[in-house]
Amino acid sequence: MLVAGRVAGLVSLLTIFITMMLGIRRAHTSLPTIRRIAGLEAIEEAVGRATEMGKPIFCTPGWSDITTSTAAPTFAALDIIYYAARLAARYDTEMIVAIAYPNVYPLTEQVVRQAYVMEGKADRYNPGTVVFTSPEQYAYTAACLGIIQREKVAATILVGHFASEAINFAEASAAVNAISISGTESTYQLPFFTAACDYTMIGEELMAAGAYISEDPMRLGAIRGQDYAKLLAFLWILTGAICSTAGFNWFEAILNF
Amino acid sequence: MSTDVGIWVGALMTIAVFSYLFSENEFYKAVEHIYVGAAAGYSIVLGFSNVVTKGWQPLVEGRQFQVLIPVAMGLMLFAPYAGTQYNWMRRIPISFIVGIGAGITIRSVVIEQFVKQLSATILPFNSVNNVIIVLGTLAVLSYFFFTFKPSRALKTSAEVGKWIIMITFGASFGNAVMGRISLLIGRIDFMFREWIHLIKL
Amino acid sequence: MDVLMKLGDIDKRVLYVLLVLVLLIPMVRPIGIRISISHWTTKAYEQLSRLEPGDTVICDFGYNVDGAPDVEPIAKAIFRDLFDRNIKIITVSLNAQGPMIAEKLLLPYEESGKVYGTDFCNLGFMAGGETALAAYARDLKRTFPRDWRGNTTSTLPILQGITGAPDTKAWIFFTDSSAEAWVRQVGDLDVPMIGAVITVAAPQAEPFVHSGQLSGLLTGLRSAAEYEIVTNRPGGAVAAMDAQSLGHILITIFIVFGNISYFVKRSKELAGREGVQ
Amino acid sequence: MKREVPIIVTTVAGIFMILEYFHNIPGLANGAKELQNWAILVAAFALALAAINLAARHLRNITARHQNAVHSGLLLASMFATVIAGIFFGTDARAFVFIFDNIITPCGSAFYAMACFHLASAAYRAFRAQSGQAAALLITGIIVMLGRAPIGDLIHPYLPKMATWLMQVPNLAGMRAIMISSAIGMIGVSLRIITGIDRTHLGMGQE
Repeated sequence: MLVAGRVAGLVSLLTIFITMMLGIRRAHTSLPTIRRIAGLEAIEEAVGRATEMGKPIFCTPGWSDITTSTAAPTFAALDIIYYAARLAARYDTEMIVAIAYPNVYPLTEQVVRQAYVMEGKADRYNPGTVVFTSPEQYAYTAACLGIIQREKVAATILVGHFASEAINFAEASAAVNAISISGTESTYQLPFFTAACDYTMIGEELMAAGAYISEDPMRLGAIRGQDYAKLLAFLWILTGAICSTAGFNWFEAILNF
Repeated sequence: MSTDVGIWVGALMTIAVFSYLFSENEFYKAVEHIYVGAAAGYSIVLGFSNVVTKGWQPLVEGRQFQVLIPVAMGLMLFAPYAGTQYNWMRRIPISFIVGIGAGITIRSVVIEQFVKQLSATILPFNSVNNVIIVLGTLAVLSYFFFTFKPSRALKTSAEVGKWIIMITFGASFGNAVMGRISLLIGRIDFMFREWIHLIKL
Repeated sequence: MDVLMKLGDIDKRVLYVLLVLVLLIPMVRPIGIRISISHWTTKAYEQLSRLEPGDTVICDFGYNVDGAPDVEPIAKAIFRDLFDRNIKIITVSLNAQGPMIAEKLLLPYEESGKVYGTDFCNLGFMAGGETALAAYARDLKRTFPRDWRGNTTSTLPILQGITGAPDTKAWIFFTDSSAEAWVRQVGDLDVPMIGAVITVAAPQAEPFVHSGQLSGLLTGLRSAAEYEIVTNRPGGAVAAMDAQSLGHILITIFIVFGNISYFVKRSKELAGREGVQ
Repeated sequence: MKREVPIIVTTVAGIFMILEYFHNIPGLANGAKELQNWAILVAAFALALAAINLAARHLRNITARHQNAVHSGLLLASMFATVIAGIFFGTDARAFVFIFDNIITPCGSAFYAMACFHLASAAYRAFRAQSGQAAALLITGIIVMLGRAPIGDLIHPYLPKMATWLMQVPNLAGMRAIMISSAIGMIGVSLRIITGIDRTHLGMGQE
């Protein structure tokens, strides 16, 4: 009944599901510790600097909708923005969050408002904090560049999915001498972020950072579960390569089922 | 110089956009808004024609009444415009697109981007390149372990992984320069060949 | 030393103007630097040269006008090659701008005698992204009940006997983003797949070439130039290669300038600090 | 009800697509095609949604006499001109083709080409060999950049070979590991959405 050639895929899918559920279950009794992520630690420094300078911080959860395959980095970005918003609320620092897609707007507003509530400063929340720009790439880019330049922001937090606008944002941040913290899963933008920003979270690091901040057992547990799956893949490749050197191709053959 | 009105419009628009490199100005802002409007209008036109060919025609000409379900879901997307109390209606079509999209994506991600990649990495250690590919992949993979206790072996492996990631990014950077220059060549070709006929070859 | 430090302080607008000049001059007066053929292009060309007259291929137009200068030259070179060899082309698009782009590239061939519906057709655009891709790869006519010009697709002669991708001889996609979606949705269907991607996406597509999921990979203007050469029809992409070379040299020089100034400044700062101690 | 229905829809749709792919049950394949076509139709509606949101926002700018009202007016005018040309006169009408060829094409490619200038200035300003790893990025970048341009052969015949090797060996290893790792991540998120554990896409948070 199963389609030939896809059995290994189905088994892998189930394995990843089981490891993830194991991770989540374990997280309800003990939360996993996530290794240090430099970009995340820098956020406090960035907000602190903005407070000293009396200038705002700029955040954007990237150029992506939540109904596509790039939804995951957007959600991770929202967690990071929540964290930055709590710090901003705590230190009474102004914050501007630019949004590209209509679906992301209400979520972000909810997240930022919640951050102010959690800091006991609900009355300080300014409804103009979260700005909707446009899902059109260049309109979104132009709007963000405009905010960075006009407000002379002290820090930029560029997290989520980005396309060619990444380099423009990194350049604009440098032009106003802002501390820039970036993070994306988009492999072609990462070289620019890595070179042009002060701190960069690479690929899955962004998701792990998001989970870490959320302190949500489900997400943290899922990160641990995914680590189990990665470990299995790691061991499979290693053992497979050793066996294949010795002339046994079982590990490769099983994957073709 | 070209005598074609269209080319002139295109050339002036290009100049307006590039003028942003020197400073933001009214000419740039005007062109940006015209462009965004036209691009959005364009997507409405194409969306409309899809709705006609996949919704209206099957329904009216083909009498396929099951099409009413997705049409109803499509209309629910606009429910919030009737009042915020209808916001929840939008969740149904969104959850449908997300469900189908997630299903279609992961069922093939697991095969094409997981199983087949594992299989292609299982290489015998019989050449320097193979050794680098296998061990390099493993080192980078270990960089993405987040919750394991940082033993010495893991730290070393992750550090090697970081180096390989940097080389990978270097390759991406080289290609990015190349691609971006091609894009600029395209614009220069338009301006100096089609507009002012300086490039003759 | 001051001169070396100043190398890092050149105004970026000077850089912009230089960049335009460096690209423009070789386009006006070409140098003619020889272009070697990479193994990527050779592999893709070998795959396409196996096609026989009368075979049908699908060309998916997954790029927008903004990425066109890098990707379109490949599409042009491949169209010229395939139409000359009487291979039939079906164009499809999941990008709203795709069908207009395809229509423009097809027009010259229609004017020179290729027949719409028999030698080629343009199925137009379908919303839904990857979902639409998965759907049309398995059933073209059901996903596209009408083509771009409003014909009912089931009546088009070129589509007779074709249900999905496996009924065609090759699947070529042109994209200004990554190859992943195509590999995901068409990868396990029985059809050779050639990816023509924007140069930036080349490194990311490398694992698919190594594993054989892609039968060929063409990347940007450089691959277009190589393809023009292997098919003996040098055109626009070949002409642009001199500019490409000089552009790379200019950027390299500026990176080197930036670094020299950085190291001179740093060594001065270090020396200064030692002096204070 | 308002909470459960969307979750059930996601779960049923997602699991159906997965089952269909891995099993050879004749009826399933046909059902999956139908569902995909439904999703395409809903997506076509959604395409207009973003544009309508945009129009609504700019309309508000005009009625509120916002400082950008003139720009908003331009945006709406060009949007309506395009819609009228495309819907009432057809996509092959001269006006529609003119807008595509002479507004959308030059602006789109000019905006994108602007990234080339930013890239050049970022390369000049930011690409510093500050550490060993930054140097690795920089040197690989330069080798690939020069090696892939025709001039690479003239500089040194070995340069293109090195560029190719860097692309095919270390880059392959790095990209493959990133791909495997992100595949696991993507599957994890999607499975959580399909099983209803994660509901953030519906704006409900998880429970």
